Amino acid sequence: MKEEIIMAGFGGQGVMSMGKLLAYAGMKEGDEVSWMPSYGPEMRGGTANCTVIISSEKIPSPLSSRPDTVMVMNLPSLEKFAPMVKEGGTILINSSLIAKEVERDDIEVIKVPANEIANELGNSRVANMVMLGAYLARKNIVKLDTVKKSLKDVLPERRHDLIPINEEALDRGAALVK
Amino acid sequence: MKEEIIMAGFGGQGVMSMGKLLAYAGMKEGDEVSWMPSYGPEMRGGTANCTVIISSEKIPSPLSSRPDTVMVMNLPSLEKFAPMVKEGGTILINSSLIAKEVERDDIEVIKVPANEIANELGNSRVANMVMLGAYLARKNIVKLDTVKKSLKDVLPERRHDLIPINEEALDRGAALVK
Amino acid sequence: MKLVAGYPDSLTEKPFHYCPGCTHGIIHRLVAEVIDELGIREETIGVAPVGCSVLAYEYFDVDMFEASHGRAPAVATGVKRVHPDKIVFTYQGDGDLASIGTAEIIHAANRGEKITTIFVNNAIYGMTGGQMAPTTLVGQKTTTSPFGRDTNTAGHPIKISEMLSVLDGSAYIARVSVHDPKHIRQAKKAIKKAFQVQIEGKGFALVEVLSACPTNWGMAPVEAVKWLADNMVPTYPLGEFKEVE
Amino acid sequence: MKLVAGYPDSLTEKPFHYCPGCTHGIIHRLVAEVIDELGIREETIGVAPVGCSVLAYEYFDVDMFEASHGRAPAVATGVKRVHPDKIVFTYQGDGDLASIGTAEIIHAANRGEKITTIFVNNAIYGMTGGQMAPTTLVGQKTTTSPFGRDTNTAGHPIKISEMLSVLDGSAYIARVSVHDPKHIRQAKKAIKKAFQVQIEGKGFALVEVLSACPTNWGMAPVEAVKWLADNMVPTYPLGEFKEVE
Amino acid sequence: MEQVKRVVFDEERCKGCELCTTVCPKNIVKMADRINSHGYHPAEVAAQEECISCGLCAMICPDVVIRVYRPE
Amino acid sequence: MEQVKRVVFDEERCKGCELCTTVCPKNIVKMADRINSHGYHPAEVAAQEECISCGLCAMICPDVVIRVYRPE
Amino acid sequence: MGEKILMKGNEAIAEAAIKAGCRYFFGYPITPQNALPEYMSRRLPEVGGVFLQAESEVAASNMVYGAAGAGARVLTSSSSPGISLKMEGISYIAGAELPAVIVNMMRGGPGLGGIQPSQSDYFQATKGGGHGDYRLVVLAPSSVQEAVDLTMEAFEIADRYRNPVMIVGDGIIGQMMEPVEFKKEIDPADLPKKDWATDGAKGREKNVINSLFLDPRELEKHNLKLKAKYDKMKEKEVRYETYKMDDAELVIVAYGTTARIALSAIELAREKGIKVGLIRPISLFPFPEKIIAEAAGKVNSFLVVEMSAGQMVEDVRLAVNGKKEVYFYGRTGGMVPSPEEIVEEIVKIGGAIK
Amino acid sequence: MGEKILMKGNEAIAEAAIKAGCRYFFGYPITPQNALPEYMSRRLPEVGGVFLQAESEVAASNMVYGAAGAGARVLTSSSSPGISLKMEGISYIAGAELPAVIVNMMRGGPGLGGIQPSQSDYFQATKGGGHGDYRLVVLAPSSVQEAVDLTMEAFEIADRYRNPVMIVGDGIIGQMMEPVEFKKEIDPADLPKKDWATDGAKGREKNVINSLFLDPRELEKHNLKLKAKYDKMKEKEVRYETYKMDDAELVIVAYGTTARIALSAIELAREKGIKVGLIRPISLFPFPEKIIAEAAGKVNSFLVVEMSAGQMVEDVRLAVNGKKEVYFYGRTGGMVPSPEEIVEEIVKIGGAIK
Ligand SMILES: Cc1ncc(C[n+]2csc(CCOP(=O)(O)OP(=O)(O)O)c2C)c(N)n1
Ligand SMILES: Cc1ncc(C[n+]2csc(CCOP(=O)(O)OP(=O)(O)O)c2C)c(N)n1
Ligand code: SF4
Ligand code: SF4
Ligand code: SF4
Ligand code: SF4
Ligand code: SF4
Ligand code: SF4
Ligand SMILES: [Mg+2]
Ligand SMILES: [Mg+2]
Repeated sequence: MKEEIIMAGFGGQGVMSMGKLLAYAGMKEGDEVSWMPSYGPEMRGGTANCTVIISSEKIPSPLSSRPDTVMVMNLPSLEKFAPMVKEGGTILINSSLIAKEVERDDIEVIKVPANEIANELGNSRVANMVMLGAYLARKNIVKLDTVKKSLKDVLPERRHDLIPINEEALDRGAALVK
Repeated sequence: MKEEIIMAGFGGQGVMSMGKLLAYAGMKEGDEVSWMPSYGPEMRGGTANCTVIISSEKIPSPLSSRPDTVMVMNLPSLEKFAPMVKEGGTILINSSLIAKEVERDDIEVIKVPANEIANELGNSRVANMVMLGAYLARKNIVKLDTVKKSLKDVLPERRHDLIPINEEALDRGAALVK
Repeated sequence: MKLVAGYPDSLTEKPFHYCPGCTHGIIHRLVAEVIDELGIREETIGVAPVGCSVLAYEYFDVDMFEASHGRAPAVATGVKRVHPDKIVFTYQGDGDLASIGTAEIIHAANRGEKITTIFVNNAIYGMTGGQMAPTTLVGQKTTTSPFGRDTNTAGHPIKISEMLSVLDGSAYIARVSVHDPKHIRQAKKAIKKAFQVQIEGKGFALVEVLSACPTNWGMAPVEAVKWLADNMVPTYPLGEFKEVE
Repeated sequence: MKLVAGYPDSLTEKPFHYCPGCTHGIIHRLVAEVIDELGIREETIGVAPVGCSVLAYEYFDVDMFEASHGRAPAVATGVKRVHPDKIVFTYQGDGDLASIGTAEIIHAANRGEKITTIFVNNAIYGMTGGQMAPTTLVGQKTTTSPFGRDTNTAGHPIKISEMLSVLDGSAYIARVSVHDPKHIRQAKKAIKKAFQVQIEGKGFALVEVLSACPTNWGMAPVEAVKWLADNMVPTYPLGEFKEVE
Repeated sequence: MEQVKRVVFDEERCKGCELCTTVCPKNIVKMADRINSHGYHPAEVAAQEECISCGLCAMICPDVVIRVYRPE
Repeated sequence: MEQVKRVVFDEERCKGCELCTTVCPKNIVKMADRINSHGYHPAEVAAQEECISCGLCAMICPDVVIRVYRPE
Repeated sequence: MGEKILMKGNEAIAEAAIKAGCRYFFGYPITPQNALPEYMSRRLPEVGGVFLQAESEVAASNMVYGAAGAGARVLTSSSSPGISLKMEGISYIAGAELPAVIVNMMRGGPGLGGIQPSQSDYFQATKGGGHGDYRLVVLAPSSVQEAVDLTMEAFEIADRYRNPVMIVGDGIIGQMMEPVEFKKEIDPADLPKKDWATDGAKGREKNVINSLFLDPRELEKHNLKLKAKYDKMKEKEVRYETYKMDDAELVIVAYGTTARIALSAIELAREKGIKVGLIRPISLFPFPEKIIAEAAGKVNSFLVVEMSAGQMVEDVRLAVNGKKEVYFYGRTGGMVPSPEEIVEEIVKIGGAIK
Repeated sequence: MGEKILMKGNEAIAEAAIKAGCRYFFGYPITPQNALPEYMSRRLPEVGGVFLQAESEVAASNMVYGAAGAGARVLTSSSSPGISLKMEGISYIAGAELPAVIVNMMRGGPGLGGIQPSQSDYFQATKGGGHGDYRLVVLAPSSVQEAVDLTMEAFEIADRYRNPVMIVGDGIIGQMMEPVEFKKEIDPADLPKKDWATDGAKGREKNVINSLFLDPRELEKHNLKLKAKYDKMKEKEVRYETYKMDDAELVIVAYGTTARIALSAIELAREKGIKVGLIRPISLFPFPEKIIAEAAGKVNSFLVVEMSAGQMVEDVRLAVNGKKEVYFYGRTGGMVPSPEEIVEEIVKIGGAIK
């Protein structure tokens, strides 16, 4: 098993932490994992992305030029990463912010109204968890449960009160594709 | 023709300028010349030396490990350079300051009471020219006359009043070995 | 209608890359307005630093250098010595000028180098993500003073303007702020003087501009300018420290 | 009979390599006497500069570093942070401290680094054969200011003590001279204070010692100390500039 | 085209920092609900007639968004 | 051996700079005619009995040549 | 310990240094390694150590000189332009024979360049960017775990030889998170005392830390001593890894991040039926020339892949010494070669293999 | 002009720069090159130029960056430790493609080392002691006249390629006096205007001097442009001299001072009946690899002589590419090899020649 995932969105959308959480959970399940962020100078406004690889073998390159899965939280990310998805791969789209359709028919497209659901839950910042939940349900690379259990390790202590809402968001996302 | 000469003495004894003068005169006569000083940090008290090479051909190394001639103005220089003189070569010794004898019989030794003569002339600083005069008379590498004519080019303008005494010193030195 | 606040000629059209509410933008505009008003756009050569304003060379519509970190005053010296009739300015952050570039700014000032320096003091390293600067306030938390700046190990905020004023070569030294329109107006006046001093050949001129870094201070812009007024200004007294006649 | 002036324990037996009449020798002796008097020979770590006093590590009979040119304060910082209970001093010339090492001395002072600096200002680069220093007097001829220091191109003599006194981290700053016994006595007092300030953990301490370089000034030693008194002292006022209680 | 507005915003340059809203003596600079192509809510002045052309909003704007005119 | 002289010169260290000769209140420090092994004329005090052990000569000597004693 | 945690390379190196008994860090911020000093600024006070943000890289390297000479294990880190500024200091540290560890998270150059991953400081690290004949031991991890292990070893090597050791990485090694395990932890109090260090000459002769030898005979002697040390390193400290060399017809030589990518390329190439192996130098100095020379007897050709315009390729050519063709593929300026590009290159060479 | 005068190498280089139209000097004192700035401080004011003693080598290199970017011919000089401090600046000058001439009168290292002649900064000069993939043209005179000629050429090359050029010498080249002739004199006013330089954007688009490219694709493009330039240098700017190569069985490869000494050694060796020739690289970058490769087809073996622990020898090995044995003889720390020692080495190899 080897899964290469790219997550992308605006600076504040939490794509980095969603990637870390996924990688952490993968590690917990005994897989080899790597997490690689994009980085730039501290000038704001750009998009951020990270690459997570989860594999049963040692991971060669931590970068991915043909990811199995891409999750995009905003439009620029869609445009940048949709063409990269491996044939037969999957793209998850934050349909709350992205109206545009994917112009490929050789990949699976999953629309996740991540911001809408997050707003329903009362915290727009958990849109990333909604997205991740959908991914986990679709791909079965890492167990949803492991991800939930990882929250307390990945979130800083002062944010532990947010664990329940994060779990809920994961569930809501997962429910979408089940 | 190729002549390698090392001149050595205390810091203030003018061995550098005597070497420059010789090299300059050599150049004036159309020979290839090089002048190479010893150099050190600006901490005083050591001895100074320079190597002059005069040749009818292009000069390979500007250093000399087996000089044809050595002129020593003080005792430490004698000890350092006497062993280096080429077999059959010449050493000129400032006998005013050096009582010690040269312990080699394969080289020619010329004693020049340079300081005494300079003092007689009324300026102890021309001891170097006495020595140089003796050398020129002995070796015929460069004409005494050319050296004299070079004085005005080598001495800074404000010292041109010293040309006569320098010439006299050269003559007195030359007279010694004639 | 008459234009009372427009877009300076000495700025290119390029939008700034700065974060929302970053006062680097205000300072850029002031410098450009001064260049316009003095009519020296075609005589001016600017030197950008390494710092958030590294891309200043894209914004000022004058001949520009991008200098290595801290060395803008040395670069400006090289330029000014070649073109003594031109106007040369450096634009530098507090990491750039007050830390790595300490020797260069002090010696440019001491030589009385006829250049103008705009010193943007935002008490932090903006570009690299919020590390402590020598101008960081006592107790201020940054990514390399996570427990707040401790004077016992990291010393006190450094007083560049006061220090440069001691040197004989400095002709004009002032500290200003841009946290509100009144202070922005004063800042512009000081910047203008700092260029005039150069035009008149009097010597080295520097304006230290207290500036906000909302991003690395972790504040909204409105909050940040308030923090500037309430905390930086008391630490760094405003005023003209030196003016040679 | 009682010894009233002897050979300090904190000097090795090695004769100095300095030129005849070079007052580096006096200053070495004073530092050694102070170390003796404070009884800290076995607690002291010294940092020699690059300059005529580069071989200071052979003369002081304490643990020593030979630092790179200008960086003695940074080296001393490294040492002091590892051994906060030891006494660390730097001995630096004016080229070393006031030129290439400007940033290091200013930031050591600003951090309030608990070290003592002996700053030997002889208005010239001795070691390298008499080039202009930032402390060279106006009009003074050196091998790189052959027509005399011109303030228009080379600026004014830099006032290190005055400048460092502005910084909050400096605890003791004084300027002294060694041109006659009276001033030598004062110099020793200041040096002693500068070590005591460190022992008491008060912060950064520096003594600027005006010193003669007969060789590169082109004077006999007796003439040189007179020139020092007549020309350097008026340019560099003596006194204690800062003393934190 | 004749200039009619007193305050003109180059909306695409606006980063929604809100600094301009804090300095207007007439309190007429407001943040719009819409977002520009960079994702920021731009500042705007609806009540142009209340503007006194004091220029303070332009003076504090870090992004040179605002032009201010005064009737001659 | 009992110390009898008030001023003692470590002659081989002396560089003949003459600074000591300028500060002696008794004017008894003089340059010797002889030269030491480094080629310098060393300073000396012949009139030891005139010395008042003020220590000034030692204080200004850059080469730590001079030891001064005072009768107890 | 023993437990796996997910860490960024920069932070993992910092923690590894602490686990190796390092309690002193002097540095100056620069992308892409800021997470390292930032981590140190939080952690060192917890373990009684000192984090000091220096006024510049020049000062930082001289603080390292001071702390190392004072007997401590000490770390500094920077990225390319900052490392250039440390060159004089590094030459002094090597000249005075002080142990210290220096991290360079390389970025694209020259000049200000950019901040994306690069390997274009290879020459500077391995041949001496500073003046004089000195050498650093240069170690190039290609995973976060290896960064941890090599950092801990670096302190041992530095102390063993009294010589600075440089860890080279790039933005990928520094920013990437991978699971790591810290296999041991050293209490600085347990480290053997350095009897040459300056800590006050109490009851002993004074110690001097120095690189000045005015007499050229002395300086030559010193250089010969250094050379003997470097020769010993060449004998004892060579580190490398090989992969699928048994049947390889073409060998990729690559280090660090590039070696990771080469692994992906090897997978792809082997899918295509091209037998490609890898020699991954872990120590860049001493360079694993023997294994390369040996391989030259077996394989058809070499492909050196670097994120540079071609630097390590010279060392590979020296090792191969004309026996086989040595090809080069490089990307520069922060561009990272993709496995596909490398395979393309391999296919091209395929045609060239005689 | 045309007249021979006796001059020190340091001063002759300074005068040559002035004759080449250089009117700006920025530097910081260091032995053994002080006569160069000192000469400039007297001469430049006479010709309306500017001499400025910078606060440090770091500042000096950045003043050079400024003056070069402003369109002037500009010179700086230093010696080993000072050159190390200029490394960041030099990388910037190369990165921003500015013409400038840098003199390094090498002294013994590492660290403070000593002040006697050395050639141990070869790697630093030729491979890039600064960060990133950049190259300097490096010229190594072996006589005062050649120092003059190469200095004048250096300014031409620098302008032609918009690239810094380094002149490397040592205390011998710098302090030695030999007769020199200045063959021409350029009035800076006659030099072609540099339309990329910053002198106020009057009636034109603004000019920018810069080495920053945040987008790695842009930075790679820039690096490729630089590489094309370096390749062109390799094609056009190779300089070397050969001596008695017609019948040589062994070739000495040596540059600068060492090549002069090698000439004496060749005399001695030939007296002994050993046929020795010399290849003297004048440009160290670009390195004269072709002539060496050619020689490898003819001679029996190579002896590289350097005042270093062995640096240029790597470039010779790369050029020889395994075809013949390449031996090395080096002295370090300021020790200068004597002709006799070299001959001894030749005799030793004699035994080894197959
Ligand atoms: C030699 C060198 N060291 C460090 C850096 C990294 N660096 C870039 S900008 C910067 C500091 C920026 O802070 P400041 O000067 O205050 O400017 P600001 O971003 O706050 O405006 C640093 C340390 C560099 N580019 N070069
Ligand atoms: C990096 C570097 N630059 C320059 C030098 C050369 N250098 C040695 S000492 C010195 C200046 C000495 O002057 P100062 O510090 O005033 O000490 P002094 O000799 O006058 O006591 C210089 C420039 C050096 N060794 N290293
Ligand atoms: S990081 Fe700070 S200084 Fe930099 S652009 Fe953003 S707000 Fe301005
Ligand atoms: S050169 Fe000057 S400072 Fe140096 S030892 Fe001689 S007199 Fe003293
Ligand atoms: S110009 Fe003045 S009154 Fe008009 S909108 Fe701006 S701040 Fe308000
Ligand atoms: S100050 Fe400028 S950038 Fe900020 S909200 Fe107002 S118009 Fe927009
Ligand atoms: S101690 Fe005083 S009185 Fe005696 S010789 Fe010395 S200076 Fe003169
Ligand atoms: S002061 Fe010292 S060195 Fe100078 S002459 Fe007197 S005893 Fe000799
Ligand atoms: Mg800042
Ligand atoms: Mg000095």
